[in-house]
Amino acid sequence: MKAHMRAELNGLAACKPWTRDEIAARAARDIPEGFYVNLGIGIPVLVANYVPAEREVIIHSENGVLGMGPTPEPDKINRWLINASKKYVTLVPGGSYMHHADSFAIIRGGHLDLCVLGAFQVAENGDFANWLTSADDTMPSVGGAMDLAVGAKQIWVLMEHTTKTGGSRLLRRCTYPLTAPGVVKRVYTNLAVIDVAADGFVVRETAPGLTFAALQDLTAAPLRRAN
Amino acid sequence: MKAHMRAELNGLAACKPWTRDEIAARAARDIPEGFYVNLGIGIPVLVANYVPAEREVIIHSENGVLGMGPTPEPDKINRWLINASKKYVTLVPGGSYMHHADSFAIIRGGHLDLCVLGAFQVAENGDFANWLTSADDTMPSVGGAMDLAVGAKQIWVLMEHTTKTGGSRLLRRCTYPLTAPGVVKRVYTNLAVIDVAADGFVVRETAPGLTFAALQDLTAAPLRRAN
Amino acid sequence: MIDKIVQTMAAAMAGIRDGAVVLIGGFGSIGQPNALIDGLIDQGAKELTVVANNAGVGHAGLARLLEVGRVRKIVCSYPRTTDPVVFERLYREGRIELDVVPQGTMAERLRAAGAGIPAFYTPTSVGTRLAEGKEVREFSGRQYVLERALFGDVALIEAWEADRWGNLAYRSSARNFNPVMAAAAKLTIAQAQHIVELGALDPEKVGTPGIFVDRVVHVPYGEPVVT
Amino acid sequence: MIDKIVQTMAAAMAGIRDGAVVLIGGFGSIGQPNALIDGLIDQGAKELTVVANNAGVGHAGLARLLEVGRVRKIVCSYPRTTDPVVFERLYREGRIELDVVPQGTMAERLRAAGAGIPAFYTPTSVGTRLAEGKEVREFSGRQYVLERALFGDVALIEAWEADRWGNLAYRSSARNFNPVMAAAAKLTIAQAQHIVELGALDPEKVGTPGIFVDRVVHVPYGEPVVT
Repeated sequence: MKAHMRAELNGLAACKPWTRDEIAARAARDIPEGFYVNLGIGIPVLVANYVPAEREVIIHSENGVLGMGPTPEPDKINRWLINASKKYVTLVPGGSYMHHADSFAIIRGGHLDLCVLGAFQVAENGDFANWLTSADDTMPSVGGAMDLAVGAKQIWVLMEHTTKTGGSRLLRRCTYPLTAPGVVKRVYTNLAVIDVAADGFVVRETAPGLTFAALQDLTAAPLRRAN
Repeated sequence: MKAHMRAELNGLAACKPWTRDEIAARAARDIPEGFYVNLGIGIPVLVANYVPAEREVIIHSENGVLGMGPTPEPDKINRWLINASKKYVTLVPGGSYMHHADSFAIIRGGHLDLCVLGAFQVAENGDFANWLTSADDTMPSVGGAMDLAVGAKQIWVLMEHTTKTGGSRLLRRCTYPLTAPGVVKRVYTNLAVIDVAADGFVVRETAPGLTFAALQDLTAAPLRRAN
Repeated sequence: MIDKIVQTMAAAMAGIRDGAVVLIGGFGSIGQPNALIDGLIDQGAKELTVVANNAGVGHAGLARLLEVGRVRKIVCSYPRTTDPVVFERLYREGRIELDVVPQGTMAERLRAAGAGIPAFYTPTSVGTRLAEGKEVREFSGRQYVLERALFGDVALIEAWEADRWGNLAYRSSARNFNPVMAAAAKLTIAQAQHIVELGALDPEKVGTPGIFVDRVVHVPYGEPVVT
Repeated sequence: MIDKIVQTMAAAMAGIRDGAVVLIGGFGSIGQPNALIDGLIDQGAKELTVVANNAGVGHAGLARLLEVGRVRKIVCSYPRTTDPVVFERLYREGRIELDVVPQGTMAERLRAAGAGIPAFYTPTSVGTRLAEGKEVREFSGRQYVLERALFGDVALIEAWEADRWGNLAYRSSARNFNPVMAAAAKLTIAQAQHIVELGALDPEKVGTPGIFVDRVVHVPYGEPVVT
């Protein structure tokens, strides 16, 4: 029996891992009013559903939408308005449209306060990988991830803590091809909220019932407790 | 008595040099329908007045106007609409506005069919000078001339043939600092229409009553007759 | 009178050669000129290099162009789609070449082509495998890769409204790559849902001025279908 | 609630430091934020580097900023105006430094700063004295000079309409340098003739999305005067 599976049995018996929606909600809580934010495909897009209604956060979609609103009612769909995941969305009052070069000028030019992305792997040096799972992927699809990764003022990653087979997605060094080196600031997983500090991973919060030791057992890089 | 002054007396006695408006009208005649054209400060801006009404030529102004129309009636001025010479103009139906980077993308990107500029000097190799009259000008003002000179598909120069003191503005080589090397295709002066060919100046037309010999006398570079 | 509106698809496609670089607008199926793609299939040009954000979904539109064997190489940011069956098979069989470009770099390379900028530096992809073999240079302590302008021989564009001068207005997020591609090609062909009178478009919201457009085809197909 | 509208000029100017690089919009007096320039004079920052297309006319606006001795250096394309008396005197007396930049290069350098592009190549100025000392490089057989992004610490912008998120709409040719400057500065301050409700601006014709704007001042001064 592998270490991570033992840990799962020991540490996770009493643990309630956060659901995908709870991960998104947990991240949403940390976004200040007035932030301009881009939300990637996967768990990140769910964040939009959890920003408190009274808090104004402006969501950017790289396909040329600034001020993206929630999914429309079926009878109110604007069929020319989709997000980066190619789902129908709405435009909030104060929103605007732009072409792709202007949209990526916003991204690359450092104007987004935050980008929330999914990932396969995050390393303790802030490197992350979210576009290729191995060197011989038949469908290498990078999209806007590399631009977002180097352009936004802050990068958060939202992902499951472990792979389907129980391997840690938090590592000393990424083994998959990088999306960008040294950019991730914080990771929200189903098990913990973890900062990426100059000297590695710092645990800020764990899922209910999860001990620090159990979390460490499930993580292939050293963790520190936040002060 | 200097050569050019003798020539003036000999050759110009019977000559009717073209006026500034006639130079502009002569150039306007040569602009085909559908051309996108930028008109510089000086004689060039007058060209707009002489394009036949039934011929659609689209005029660009580098301050972000595509489809510039004539001077407005005094009671119909839009005070937010000026041209590059900072004069009130109009927008024709089909015209549009853009910001400066987009406007110079049109210029630099080779989308203008023609740019008509004024100049101090044009050389037989196509070099021209239109921004500094000497090395120690106190007010070096380049504006958009260098961008236009290298960006438009064709550059025509409209200018007086000689300086106020009678010196030729058509030269073997420019003595003033260049605006751009090797770009001028044709020159319209008060005395002649001259092509700048691979092997130098070729006279296509002279002002009424002006002989080729008299024109050559007033020009400090060799001229050839068009075939 | 300038009239860029053509009455037949054959007239729209005239002159597209084998081996051409064809820029195809759209983000997924929104803003994608499917009627023009079908026209290109009928026209018959082959050995094409296609530049588009995606590599086709199902068996229609761009996927069909691939399926009938006209595309030698595709330059895109995100070949993975809901149903990339055609591209996937061709790619696995080694019958199509793939050049994956980060989305923002693709947009900026197209914009550069239209703006007369032959090359520029960008932070995107530094330290990743997509920067391998590229020139890396430091400015103010940060590293950047050199990227070249991406020109098209032809651009196929979709717009919401067009007039006879080729001015285009877009709708919501259907703008995406269309304006930068329109400016980046030697021959730009647009399909538009609505043809309007000259002067009917608001000059403040022309998304692509007619200077970038050569031919317009009226294709009132109604609502797009997200695929 | 996000509210970028400030009630006093002092609040608008807070934090501008001595030595700042100040980008000032406008082409001549159209689109020039004269109220903000006066506010900057009252605020008192000195040793400024000003980036603007012109160098002031008469004794008001930008000319006054120069006249009261706050400007160490001006970066512009066209210092020559109908009445450049202030600049001319300071320049002749060696009390102001002048950096003349081709208009399109200036626009593109500002656009690059906003778009995260540290440097790019342009054909403009090759073979002229404005390219002296600059890196020249050949692409596809043509020569280009390397130009660097032009960043501002502060941008002073004029718009026609603004909302509380800082979205701006421009009017006719008053757009000019304002959008690229708004994106190129760390702190962007806009004056607007009209403040409108959030959602009142047409999302298809927002000239500057609020992400580029930090503060908005309502300055309903009426019609501009061409100088």
